[in-house]
Parts: sequence; C-alpha cells; structure tokens
Amino acid sequence: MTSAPDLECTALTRRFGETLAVDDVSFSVPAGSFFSILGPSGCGKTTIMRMIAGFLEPTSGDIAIKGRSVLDVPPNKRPVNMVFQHLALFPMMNIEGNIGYGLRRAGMSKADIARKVDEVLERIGLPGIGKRKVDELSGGQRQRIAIARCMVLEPDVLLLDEPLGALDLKLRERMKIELKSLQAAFDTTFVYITHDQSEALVMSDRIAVMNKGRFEQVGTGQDLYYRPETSFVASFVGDSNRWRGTVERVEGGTAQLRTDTGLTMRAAAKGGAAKGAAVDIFVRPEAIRIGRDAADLAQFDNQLSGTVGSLLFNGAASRIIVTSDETGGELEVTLPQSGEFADLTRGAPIHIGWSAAQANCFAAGEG
Amino acid sequence: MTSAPDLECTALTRRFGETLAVDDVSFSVPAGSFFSILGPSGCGKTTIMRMIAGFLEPTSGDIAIKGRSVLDVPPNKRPVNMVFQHLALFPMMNIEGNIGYGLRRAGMSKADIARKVDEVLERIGLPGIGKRKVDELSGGQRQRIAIARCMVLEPDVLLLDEPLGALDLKLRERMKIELKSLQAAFDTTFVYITHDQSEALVMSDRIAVMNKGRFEQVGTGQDLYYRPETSFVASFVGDSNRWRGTVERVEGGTAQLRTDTGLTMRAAAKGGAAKGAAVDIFVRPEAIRIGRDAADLAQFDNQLSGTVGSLLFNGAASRIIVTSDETGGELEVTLPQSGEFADLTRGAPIHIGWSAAQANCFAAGEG
Amino acid sequence: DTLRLLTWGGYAPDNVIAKFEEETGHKVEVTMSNNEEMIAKLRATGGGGFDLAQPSQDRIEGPQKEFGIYKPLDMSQIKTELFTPSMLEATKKNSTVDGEIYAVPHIWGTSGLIVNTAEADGVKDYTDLCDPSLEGKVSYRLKRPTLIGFAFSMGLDPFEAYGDEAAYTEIMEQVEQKLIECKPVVKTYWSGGDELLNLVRSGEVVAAMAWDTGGWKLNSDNADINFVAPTSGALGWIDTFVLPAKGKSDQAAYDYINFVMQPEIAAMITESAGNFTASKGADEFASDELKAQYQGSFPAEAVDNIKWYPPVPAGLEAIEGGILDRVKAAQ
Amino acid sequence: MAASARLGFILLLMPLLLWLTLLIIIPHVDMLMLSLRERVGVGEYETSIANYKTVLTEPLYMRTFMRTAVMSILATLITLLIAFPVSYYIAKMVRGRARSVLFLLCLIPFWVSELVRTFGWMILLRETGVISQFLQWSGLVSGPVEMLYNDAAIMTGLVYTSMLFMVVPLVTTLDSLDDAVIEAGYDLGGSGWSVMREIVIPHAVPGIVSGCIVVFMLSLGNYLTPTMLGGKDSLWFTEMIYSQFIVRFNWELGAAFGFMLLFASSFIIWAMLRLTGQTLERTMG
Amino acid sequence: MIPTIPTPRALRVIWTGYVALFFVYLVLPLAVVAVFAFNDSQFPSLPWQGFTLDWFFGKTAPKIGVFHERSILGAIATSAIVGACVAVLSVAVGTSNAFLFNRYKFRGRGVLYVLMLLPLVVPGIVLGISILVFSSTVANGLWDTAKIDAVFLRPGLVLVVLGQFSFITTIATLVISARLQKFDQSLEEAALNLGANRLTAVRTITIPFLMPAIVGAGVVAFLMSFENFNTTLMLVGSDAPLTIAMFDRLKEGSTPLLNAVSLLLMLGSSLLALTLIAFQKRS
Ligand SMILES: Nc1ncnc2c1ncn2[C@@H]1O[C@H](COP(=O)(O)OP(=O)(O)OP(=O)(O)O)[C@@H](O)[C@H]1O
Ligand SMILES: Nc1ncnc2c1ncn2[C@@H]1O[C@H](COP(=O)(O)OP(=O)(O)OP(=O)(O)O)[C@@H](O)[C@H]1O
Ligand SMILES: NCCCCNCCCN
Ligand SMILES: [Mg+2]
Ligand SMILES: [Mg+2]
Repeated sequence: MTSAPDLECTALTRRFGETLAVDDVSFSVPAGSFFSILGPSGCGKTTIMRMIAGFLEPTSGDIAIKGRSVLDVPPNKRPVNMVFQHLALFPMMNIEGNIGYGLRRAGMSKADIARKVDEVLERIGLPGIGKRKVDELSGGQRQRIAIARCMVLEPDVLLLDEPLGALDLKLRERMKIELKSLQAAFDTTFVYITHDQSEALVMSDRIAVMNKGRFEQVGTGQDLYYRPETSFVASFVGDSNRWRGTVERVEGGTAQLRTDTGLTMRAAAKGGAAKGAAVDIFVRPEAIRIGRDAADLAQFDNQLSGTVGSLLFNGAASRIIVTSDETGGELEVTLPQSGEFADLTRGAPIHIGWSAAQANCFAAGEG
Repeated sequence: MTSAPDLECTALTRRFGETLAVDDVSFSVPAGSFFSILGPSGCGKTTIMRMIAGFLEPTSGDIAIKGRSVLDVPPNKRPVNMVFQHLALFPMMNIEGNIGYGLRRAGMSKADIARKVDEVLERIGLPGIGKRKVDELSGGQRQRIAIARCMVLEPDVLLLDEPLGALDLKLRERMKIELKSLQAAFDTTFVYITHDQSEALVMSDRIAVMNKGRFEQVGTGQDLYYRPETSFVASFVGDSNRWRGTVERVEGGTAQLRTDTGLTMRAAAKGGAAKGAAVDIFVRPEAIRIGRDAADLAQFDNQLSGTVGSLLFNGAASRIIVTSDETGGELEVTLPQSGEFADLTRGAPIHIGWSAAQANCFAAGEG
Repeated sequence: DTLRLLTWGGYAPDNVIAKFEEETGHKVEVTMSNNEEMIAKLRATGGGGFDLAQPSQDRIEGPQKEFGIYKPLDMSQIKTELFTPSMLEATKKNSTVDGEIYAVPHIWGTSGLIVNTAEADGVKDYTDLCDPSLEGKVSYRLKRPTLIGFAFSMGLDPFEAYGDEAAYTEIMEQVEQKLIECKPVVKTYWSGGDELLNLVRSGEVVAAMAWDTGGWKLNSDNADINFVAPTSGALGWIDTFVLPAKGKSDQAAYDYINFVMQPEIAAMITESAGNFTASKGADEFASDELKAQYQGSFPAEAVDNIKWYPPVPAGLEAIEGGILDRVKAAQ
Repeated sequence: MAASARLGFILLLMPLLLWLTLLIIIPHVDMLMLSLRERVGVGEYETSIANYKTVLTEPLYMRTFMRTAVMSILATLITLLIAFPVSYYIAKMVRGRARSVLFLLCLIPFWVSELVRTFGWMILLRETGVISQFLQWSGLVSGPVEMLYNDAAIMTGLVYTSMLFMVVPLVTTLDSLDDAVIEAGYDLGGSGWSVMREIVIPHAVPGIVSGCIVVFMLSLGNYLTPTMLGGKDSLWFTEMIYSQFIVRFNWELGAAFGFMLLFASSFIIWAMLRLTGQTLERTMG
Repeated sequence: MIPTIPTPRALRVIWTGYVALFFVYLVLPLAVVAVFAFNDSQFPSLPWQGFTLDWFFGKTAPKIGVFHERSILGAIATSAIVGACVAVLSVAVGTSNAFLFNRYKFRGRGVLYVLMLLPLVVPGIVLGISILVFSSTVANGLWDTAKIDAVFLRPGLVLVVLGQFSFITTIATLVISARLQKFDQSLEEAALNLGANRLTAVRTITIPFLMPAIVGAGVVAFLMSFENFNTTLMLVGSDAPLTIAMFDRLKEGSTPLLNAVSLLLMLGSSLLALTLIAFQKRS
C-alpha cells in the first residue's frame, strides 16, 4: 500500500476504573470510505469516538491520522471533526455563525468565510438560510448544518455519533440515504457509530460490530448478514428465529442439532461446534420457505409441519407465526412478496422448510 | 343486526376556532374487535379519542356506546377507559395503587380491590409486582400496567393513544405482538390510534386511514395495502415509488400514462382518471421484478432498462436504486429475498418490469 | 393585664419587672427605643400599640400638639407624694397642653463627655472632640443633643433661639460646619449606649460625647475613664412617663408608675440605668460609689451650669434633620 | 362543565387579585399620593410636587441617591466577576457528589439572616477585630488597623450578602449548557478563551441578567449593611427613607424618596433587560 | 475548561485555589460569629478569654445566656409565629396562583403575571412603607369617620405578616409553578378517566405530585420570613421579631449573647434545610 489509511487505531484500550470500556481494538479506515461501528448501548462506541476526537485519552494504544499519531495533539488541533449525537449546534449563533465558527477560529478573512459558508450551504442543498436561527430549522436541516459545519473545515476524517438518533422514523429513513450521498459528494472519510443495524447496513462500506468493548467482526454489510462469525453478530444483525440446542453429530461443515424445545435440524456449523457442545442456532425468517404441501419442500434439509398461529400483515414485510405440530414451538416466517400466501388464515395447516446452509450455529455465548 | 356495536360515532365534528380538527367522521366498532385509526401527526386522531373519552365536547355529531349516546355523560362516568400516549401512570403510587385507583373511586372495599388487582396482575403475566414503584418497571411492563389499570374496570371500550410511541424500536416490535394477544385475552373492544402504519397493519382487524380530519378509507390491512382508494392512502400505507403524471389514454380499467419525468407506463386507473387528467402514480418497490435480460420480463406491462445507482443493503429488506437509461429518473426496487441478485454492483446494467395491476393511479391530490 | 412598655435600655431591669409582675399580677412586655423612634412608633400607630412610654420631657408638648399621640394623666391615680416636688413641677409645667398634664418625671441625668484621661487629657468641652491628634478615636451620636452641645461650646445659645426658626437655622449651620470639619477625627457615630461603652472599654475610642451614667460605669472598671461635665455645661434631661393616646391598660400603667417610684424600687433602677430618679428619698438607697462618682463629675458650679432642655417647638426637628443628614453624607 | 370551570377560575383569581391590589397596587398608589402632598401647617396639607422639588434641588439628596445607585451597580459588577468563575467551576468543572456538595456550601451562609452575616463582618473588620489582630500577629502591620466604617467595608458586605443570588442563577444556566456544545467549540478549533467568549458567556446571559437584577435590587434596597458596616461614612438612600419616616415624621418626603428608589430600580432593571434583550418573565419566572 | 478537554495544569490549580479562597470568604464571618459565642468576655472580640457556655446558659448579669433571656426567647417565638403564618398564607396563595397561571389562558394573563413578579423587584423597604402608608390611611379614615380603632392596621404583627407575605408569595408561586409545569396533565385526565371527579383528581394526583414543592416553598417562606429585615423594620409594632430585636440590641452594642443567638439560628436553619433535602430526596 502506498498511501496510509486516513484513520488507524492500534490496540486501542480505555478503562474507566474497573470498567474496560474499549478493549484492545484495532482497525483502519481507508481514505474516502464510510466506516460504521455498530453495537448495543454501552458497548463502547462513543468512547472510541471521543478518543479519536481527543476528548478522552486512551489508556493504551495508538491513534494515527494519515499515518501520524495524534495522541499528543489537543482536540482543537486534530484534523478530525465530529457530529455530535444531539448535534450540539450553537443556539446563540445563526446558521452562518455556526458554519463559520471553525473558519473564524482558523483566522480566515470575513469575505472568505462568507464565500465558503455560502458554498457549503449550496452544497448541502440549503442555500440562503444563513441568517436563520438554529431553532427555525427542521430536524433534517439541522442535521445537514451540523455536517456542513464540520465539512467546511475539510477534515481528514468526519466522526458521526448516532446523528440520526433524535430524528423520527420517516425522517431517519430519508436521512440515511441523504447522509450516504453527502459523503459521496464531499468524498471524505466518515466514521459512523450507531446501534441501529439498518443504518449501518444501508450506508456503510465496512462495518465493525462491537460488543462489550471488543470488535466481534469487521466486514461489509453482506458479510455480517450472510456470514456472521459469532453468535452475537448473528443475533444483533437482522432478525432471526433463535434456539439454544446441542450438537448431535457433525458431518463436514454441517451439524445435526437438537434444540432445547425438541426440534431437530441441520445447520452450518460455525466455529468449533463439536459433538455434545451447546450451541445457539439462528434461522432468518426470510430463509424459510412455505409450502401447502410437504412435497413442495422436499429439497430442504429441514422441514416442519405446523399451523398458522398468527398473521402479522405488514405489506412487503408480512410474516406469519407458525406453531410446530410436533413440539408446539413457534417460528416466524416471512411471507413471499409475491402475495402467493396472502389468503392464509389463522389455524390453517402449513409446511415450512429451510436449508442447512441458511441455519447458522455457534458455540453458545451468553448474549 | 341484533346487538349494537360497542362504539358508534356519527357525523362527529370538532372545530378549534378556524381549524376543523375532526370533520364529519362516522364509524362503528363491533364488540371485541381491534380498530385502529392511522394518520399523520395533526390529522385529528387524538381529538377523536378525547371526544370519546369525554375530555372534549364534539362541535356536532354523536357518540354512542353499546347503543346509548354518552354525550351528556361526564368523563369519569363513561364506560370507556383510555391508555395515554405516555401511559400517565401515577408516579406517586405503587403498582397496586395505580391499578386500584379506579376501583377505589368506585367505592369498592379494600379486600375486593386487593383481590381484583392480584387477579389482573396475574392475567397480564406480572404477578406479585404490586408493591413496586412505577419507575422500577421496564417500558414493556409499564405498558401492560397501563392496560391493566383500565381493564380492571371492565370498560366496554378501551382507547389507546399511540401507547408504543415512547418505546424503543426492538421493544416496540415485541409489544405489537403482545398487545394483540392481550386484546384477545381480555376480549374487549380496542380503539387504537397511531401514525405508524406497521403497528396498525400488524394488530388491527380494521383500520381507518385519517387525513386532515377526515377518514379516507376504512378496511382491513390488506385492503389498504393492496387496494388503496385514494392517493393519500397509497402514499401513507407502505413504501412506494411515486410520480406525478397525466393520462394519455384509458382502456377498460387500465390507463396509459406519462409521468412528468418522461416515463410512460400502464397502470390501474382508480377513481375518475379521465384522459388528460393529472394523476399520482404509485408502484411498490416489491412489485417491481428485476431481470438481467429484457426478455425475462416480457410478461410485464411496464418495462425499463437502467443501471444500478445505489445498493441499499438491508438484509431481507435490501433495495437498489435503478437509474432509468432513458430519462435519468430513479426507482427503488426491492431485491428478491432469494439473494439471487446479491452480486449486483453499482453501475451494472439492469432491467426491471411491473404489471399495470401493480401500479395504481389516482386523480392528483395535494398530499 | 399586659403592660406594653416603650422605654429606654436599662430603665426596666428584669428584677424590677419580675417583682412588679409578682406583686400586681400584671404582665410586662418591654420594647427598647429612643426618643425619635418612640414618637415615630406612636405616630404610626396613632398612639396605639403601647400602654406606657418614656420620652424626655422636652418631647411631649410638640408632638402632642401636632399628632395627639398621648392622653392626659389622671393625676388622682398617681401617688404624687413619691416624687421629688421640684422635678414633678418642672415636668408638669413643660408637659401641659391645653390645661391638661401629660407627663410625670422618672429618670434624669445629663449628657456630657466621657474621657479616657490617660489618652486624651485635653478634652474639656464638646469642641475639643475635634482635636486632630485624636483622629479615629472619638465618637458621638449624630442626634440633636450633639448639635445643641456643640452650639453651646461654640459660644452660641440654641435654647434662646428655639422660638426663632431663622436664628436657630443660622446657629445650626455653624454647627454643621464644625461637625463636618470634625468628621475625619470621628471613628463612628454611636447609636446605643452599650455600643459606646464597648468602644471605650476596648480602647478604640478615648473621648466621646455621651450620657453621664456610661462614664460612671466605665469608671468602676478603669479609673482613667470618667464622665466630665463640659465647660460649656452638661445638657440636663428628664425622661418621663406618658400614656399613649390609645393605650389599653391605663390601670396597669398607673400601677407601674406608682410601683417604680417607691424609693427601694427606684434605687434598683438607678443601679441598672446608672442614673438618679425623681423618686423622693431613693438617693439614700443609691450606692456610695455612684454618689461619689456623681460628686466627682459635678462640682457645685457644674451643677449650676447644667442646661436643662426646654420643650422643643414643632418645626425645629426638620431643620436639625437636614443638618444631620448633611453631616452624615459629607465625605 | 364550562360553568364549573368558570367558577374554578374565579376562585383561583380572587386570592391573586386581593393580594396584588390590596398589598401591592393600592399601597403604592397611596404612597404616590402621599408623596404629592405638602404640609402647609399643623394638620393642613395640599397637593403639590414640593417633595419632589426638594429631592431634586437639595444636593444632599441627589448625591446620596446617585451614590447609592453607583455603589449598587459596582457591587453588582463585583459580585458577577467573583461569582462567575466559581459558578463555572461548580457547573462544569466538577462532577457528581463534589458538585452538589459545593453547591450546597454556597447556600450555607444564607441559612442565617443578613443581620448575623453583617455582624460577622463587624467582628472581623473592627479595629480590635480578628483580621486586624491577625495582621498584627503576623507582623504585616505594626498597630491596629480599622477596616470598618468605610466604603470598602460596605462593598465587602454587599457583595457577600448578594453572592447567593448570583451564584444560583449562574450555576443553573451554565448547567443547562450541554457539554457537547463546548466540546463542539473545541472540536471546530476554538480555544479556551474563544469558547468562553462566543459560547459560554452568550449562553449564560439570561442567568447573568437575572442574577444582576436581584443583586442590584438587594444592594439598592439594603439597609443593614450600609448602616452597620459603613458607620459614619455612608448615607444610603434607604437610610434616608427610614429617617424621614421614623426620625423626622416627614412621611410625605419619605414617600417621595420611596418613589425615587422604586423608579431608580425599575429604570435600571428595565435598561438592563432592554440592553440584553431579555424579559422579566424569562429571567425571573 | 471541562474535564474532557485537556486544560493546562497551572490554570486548573489557580482556578481551584480561587474557588477554595471563595469558600473561605463565605465561611469566615459565620465561623467567627460561632466561635465567639463561646468566648468568656463581654465583647465578641479577641483576645480569647477562655471557653464558656454562659452565653447560652448563664443566669446572672452581665452574662445572661440565651436560654434565660426572656426578650430574646420571646422574639424567637414571635418570629416563629410570624414565619408560620407567612408560610401558610403564601403557600396557599402561591398554590392557587400556580394553578391559575398554569391552567387558564385568559385575557390579561401576561399583565397579571408580570404584576405577580413585581414584588421581587420592589425594594423591601418600599414595600414596607407603602403598606404602612396605606394601612395608616385606612385606619385614620376609620377613626376619623367612624371612631373605629382598627388596631390590626397599625404597625404590629398583622402588618408584619402581610408585608412579608406580599413578596414571599411571589417566590412561593414561582417554586410551585415550576413543579406544576412539570406535571403531566394527562395524569389528571387519567384520573378522570378512571372515575375520579375533578376535585378528587386534583386531591389524589396533583397535590401529592406538588407536595415536595409545597413543602419546599413553605420552608423557604418560613426561612425568608424569619430573616426578613427591611420590610419588617417599617411595620413592626410592640412585639419585635428576632431580627429586629437583635438589631435593637446591636445598636446598644455587640455582646456574645448575639453570637449565641446567631449560632442557634445557624443550627436551626441547617436542621430545617437538611430535613427539607431529605424530604425532597425521598419523593
Ligand atoms: N466518563 C465515564 N466514566 C465511567 N464510565 C464510563 C464513562 N464513559 C463511559 N463509561 C462506561 O463505558 C462503557 C462504554 O460507554 P460508551 O458511552 O462508549 O457506550 P456507547 O457504545 O456509546 O453506548 P450508547 O449507544 O448508549 O451511546 C459503558 O459501560 C459506560 O458506562
Ligand atoms: N386544544 C386545542 N386547541 C386548538 N387546536 C387544537 C387543540 N387540540 C388540537 N388542536 C388542533 O387540532 C388538530 C388535530 O390535533 P390532534 O391532536 O387530534 O392530532 P393527532 O392526530 O393526535 O396528532 P399527533 O399524531 O401529533 O398526536 C391539529 O391541527 C391541532 O393543532
Ligand atoms: N441608658 C439610657 C440613657 C437614656 C437617656 N435619655 C436621654 C434623653 C436625651 N435627650
Ligand atoms: Mg454513545
Ligand atoms: Mg395525538
């Protein structure tokens, strides 16, 4: 590699007293890419971000930007900027004042500042609102101002700490797409943290799934969704039917399992799933096929007959809950988008099946 | 019909000064059913509910419960109870105190109250928590207490005003299913208001879609999703690609259209879509099929070739944005759950098609 | 009954009150005050709120004419035989308005100088308090007696000018000049008797214009300190008993007057207040030390030189007030 | 229902109206009328503005008036300067328990009356007092020093007495400034001073104004501190009101003084609000 | 600047030192007042003459302790009675005002609100004299026209209570309003919905919710009344509350008796404040 990555963290660790908030995390983010850190509340995401921004000192480890360690650089001198969770726009200034703040600090001339501010407002699609007050903007507009305020300084890396957390659902959906295109437009490295998997999946080039201070897996959205490497990743990314079970037999990459609820199934064994081991088994609702006839599903490794317990109509994301005839256990199954099974009624008999490759099992974790 | 519906509103209207918050709304809710009112913020949902509960007087119209008008009954005497948006549990009392409040007001003896409270706690699956404080409960538990507090009074109708609004995403998903089963368990009439279409779709027997004080359509979830009757319903329920366009020709139920962006397409004409009329056209992303070859899609009324603009990977709900070669317009298309097109890359050429029956067009509204 | 008594500090010692309550069954509530505030309070209440008050004899006629805050005494209720006749007569004369008598005397004394002879031997008259060598060690009240005292020691006769506002104003303006000139020497203007005693006792103040009794009290602790009758003459005052116009327990008030005028009781008060009373024969009960101190401070010619206050005509206070304010505000 | 709501409204309105009219409005109107009355003879009065003329023409009164106002403004500024760093420290630099402890400590002096506080200062400042003795003992001065009875003593006392009323609103507003906003200031390249000037202080303006209003008011209207600590050297405006009422029996002039004081405080508070663009409701309510 | 931002050590040290000095400044006057209550001297000043409790328990002149000083004990009782009356009255009216401003939108509300705030910016002494002037006008009028002697309109405890009430009510209103604003009105509606009538809803839900503020306002009102000087000075009659009694004493000269009383006051209000804090914590 000829050019250093924009951001590189090496063995980054941070303790708070007894708590190990960030535990030996290493990653690097190539220039111009969109990198997300995805994890549940309290896993240490913000701690990483604040160390990068300079508001916390790492207990150990190094942070380098464009190949130069920034550990000794105070926050106001680091070539990174941050979009805060609640944006932290300056309510005592108007939009111009907010966007121009960093430029004024850098000692730029008034005329240049005005020009740059206009330019960036144009760029984020909000020309001419410079004189407005912060509280005269909508949530989405504020979002964009917060990004513009940083981008006008042309940082090497932009950090975003759950910036969509405070927005309502519909706006969040829109902003996901918009953020991604802003990143493309500015062509800057984004490091984005979130606990919402769909945000991470939709926007990122690469995602790190974080749990209890450690990175469990780093990869593209597809990697995480289709090829989770740990039980935690499998459960945190996407919806799944999930059981606890034990391995009865292993054959090549495929394990024969029995769930605690009594179901038997064949699944792809990830990690060391030895005979007799306790495992977590995950099957995505959309990986399960439905048939009116057991014969329709003959090609699947796992088959089950049951009755329709509940119809959860939700347009394209409609599901049914299938109650197994054999064990009484319940499974969520996505209905095909074709609308083929739209006429199902509660209590109707039904057959379902799924392939071993679509069922993942991992040595049982605590998660 | 032999028995009167549990709740019947007739020509209900309410003004606030100039604002017509509720405009001539009539509906009836049969005993034991789950009825939802779905609409955007400010459309008048809460106003209806507050009139039913007795906190607001209708400007005109009537409200009858079990066939008897309740207009002259003060709120504390009406046989309806209400679960408030933020639950409105009494923080100065423990759980017992909360649930027993209505019973005490009714003058029931202490012993009877204690018995009833225990009973209902049992019923909602939280036995033995009577002595706890409200803030010692989780969000989902509070939810259930709020319902129990009403149900212990055995109301004819239970009103719920966006009770899931304050919960986080994952919990909201779970509570949807739980609410529905609580309703089944208590076998009471629920009137539920929400602005979240997925809540309404998943739980309700019937849904009224409300806009600007009026009901636009009342029906089952499937009715609304697959057979919207107005432009507003089509856009509010579920995701859609949407264009403005004009009718070029009408043939039976099918119209030949041209969108403002230059696309031509055939669509099912709803309402009076006469030649030359301006229309809104809606096509759901999951109604569009993808093919690598134009020939694969020959059976569809509408076809288009383009390139993949963006990949929005989101597990089972992944979509791509297709940029039309002809007009440069963009369409969102859901990828099949089979994972067949998982290998698509940005900029790849692609063909898409959809049937006229899956495209709905309505006389253009302002929405 | 409850007797609400408005009086000076020291005039109603606890032992006397206890004895009175025990003998008569009345209860006493004591409020401590000074002339101005006594009159102000009575004016604000229209003569209510108290059952017995003790302003000086010169402060009765004027306020009564203007505000009607006192009520006439029923002399038949008072055991006049307990009083020193000359003082009773003088007080009656000065407090008669429209033929009615409003006051009987209780305690008398003088204002003059308290001097720590070890430190300020040269102070003989009021104006000596302005000696720059005493800077920061002098104190007096900023009240009308000070104006009067300074006027006398400047060779003027303010009492003579009582009836003539213009002449009085002129005198007062001269005094004002003097007091402003004197201000840098002053440590502070004292307001309560014990406050001054503390200042002198601690050595912060070595010469002051003050009441005789304070000087004698200090003399008992420190022989260097004593009361000195100024060469221009000490100012003589008599504090009296009056009935506020809307007092509610006149009987208790008369009982109190008759009680405290008994020689033994009057002696107890002298012990506490330090001043002699108008009670006939009480002097016999006074301590020898006090008598000796009195004689030390008042040789015969000094007694003759005492300037007794005539009644203050209405209107003078406004003139004096302006002077006092200007002195206070001068920097 | 509408009728009962109306009844409730009237029942709730009554106490407010009684309080405001009987104890605030009418007394002030009555005082105004009294101040417009001139005594022309024993028990005879007529309406005139003579009292105000006296106030305006007698240099003593105007001087005292101005002096009181200027000293009060000065006391307000000094209080603000002393309190701001302390409030900032409490609101932003310490965390958790220490924070609430420090805040409570700020309140402690105010659990006792002003009289006791002033009394404490007298014990400290007098010639034979604690500070003088300490200075002599430490050899810094050779003889006793008198620190009482001068303007500096008044200022010390005024600032001390006012401190709480500055610290509390300042801590409250500074507290409401999200740390993230300060961090954002740094993140965008700001330095300590520029963040203080452009972010912290503008944010604290409502607290500063409300603190200043109260402190100014309390200083202007103070009676104890100037009379007890100022001794011979200070004539405070309230003292003149007191002496007109109590010593001079001149209620008419006293009422005029009272009005001047009311007018001065209202005017300065109004000016302060105007200058900073605040409103009474926002800063006090 | 804030803990998360690296700050030069020197600045941090200077700042902390400054704050420490500030607290010394706050505590010093109170500390000397307290300490000299135990000095065996007639005057609260150095030199230290030895430790004594006489200023609390002494029975004989000149060192009569607080607990045997009738007039001081009486003044404390007077202050307590006045404080209690003011607290009850101002909390009652304050609660009513809070409901009025919080629940009703009516014409003139803005004006009334500003009027309600006004007593806070009127100097205490002016409040005192205006009430004194007005009550005297009325009392004189009654006397002149009907020969009715309205004693309660003359300087005295009634006027003292009214005078203090006139501005403490504003504070009570603000304290209670602040909490009422945090009250979620849907709680009251929920009570109605569960069968309570309006009054019951207020009694069982709103008032318990307001209780911490009501108690808090009461304690604050009591303390403010207890230490009020300026307004009281103008309105006091024959029985003086403690601050006035102490002021009269102080004019007569400082004695350690006043230190002893002050120390007791400090203890008393600390106790009250601590109880209040404990109460607020509990709810
Ligand atoms: N200043 C601090 N002092 C002590 N512990 C802290 C501090 N900041 C964070 N922690 C702890 O470190 C862990 C990680 O916190 P962090 O804020 O990084 O989580 P997060 O992933 O950002 O969570 P969220 O999604 O809720 O924001 C948590 O256990 C937290 O309690
Ligand atoms: N008390 C009121 N006075 C005046 N206008 C009101 C009042 N209550 C509601 N409105 C108006 O009536 C309309 C309907 O309000 P409503 O609260 O019923 O909406 P909603 O559908 O419940 O909205 P949301 O989803 O935001 O709760 C809105 O335009 C609102 O501004
Ligand atoms: N210790 C009390 C002295 C009282 C003096 N009365 C003096 C009146 C002077 N005009
Ligand atoms: Mg975080
Ligand atoms: Mg609503």
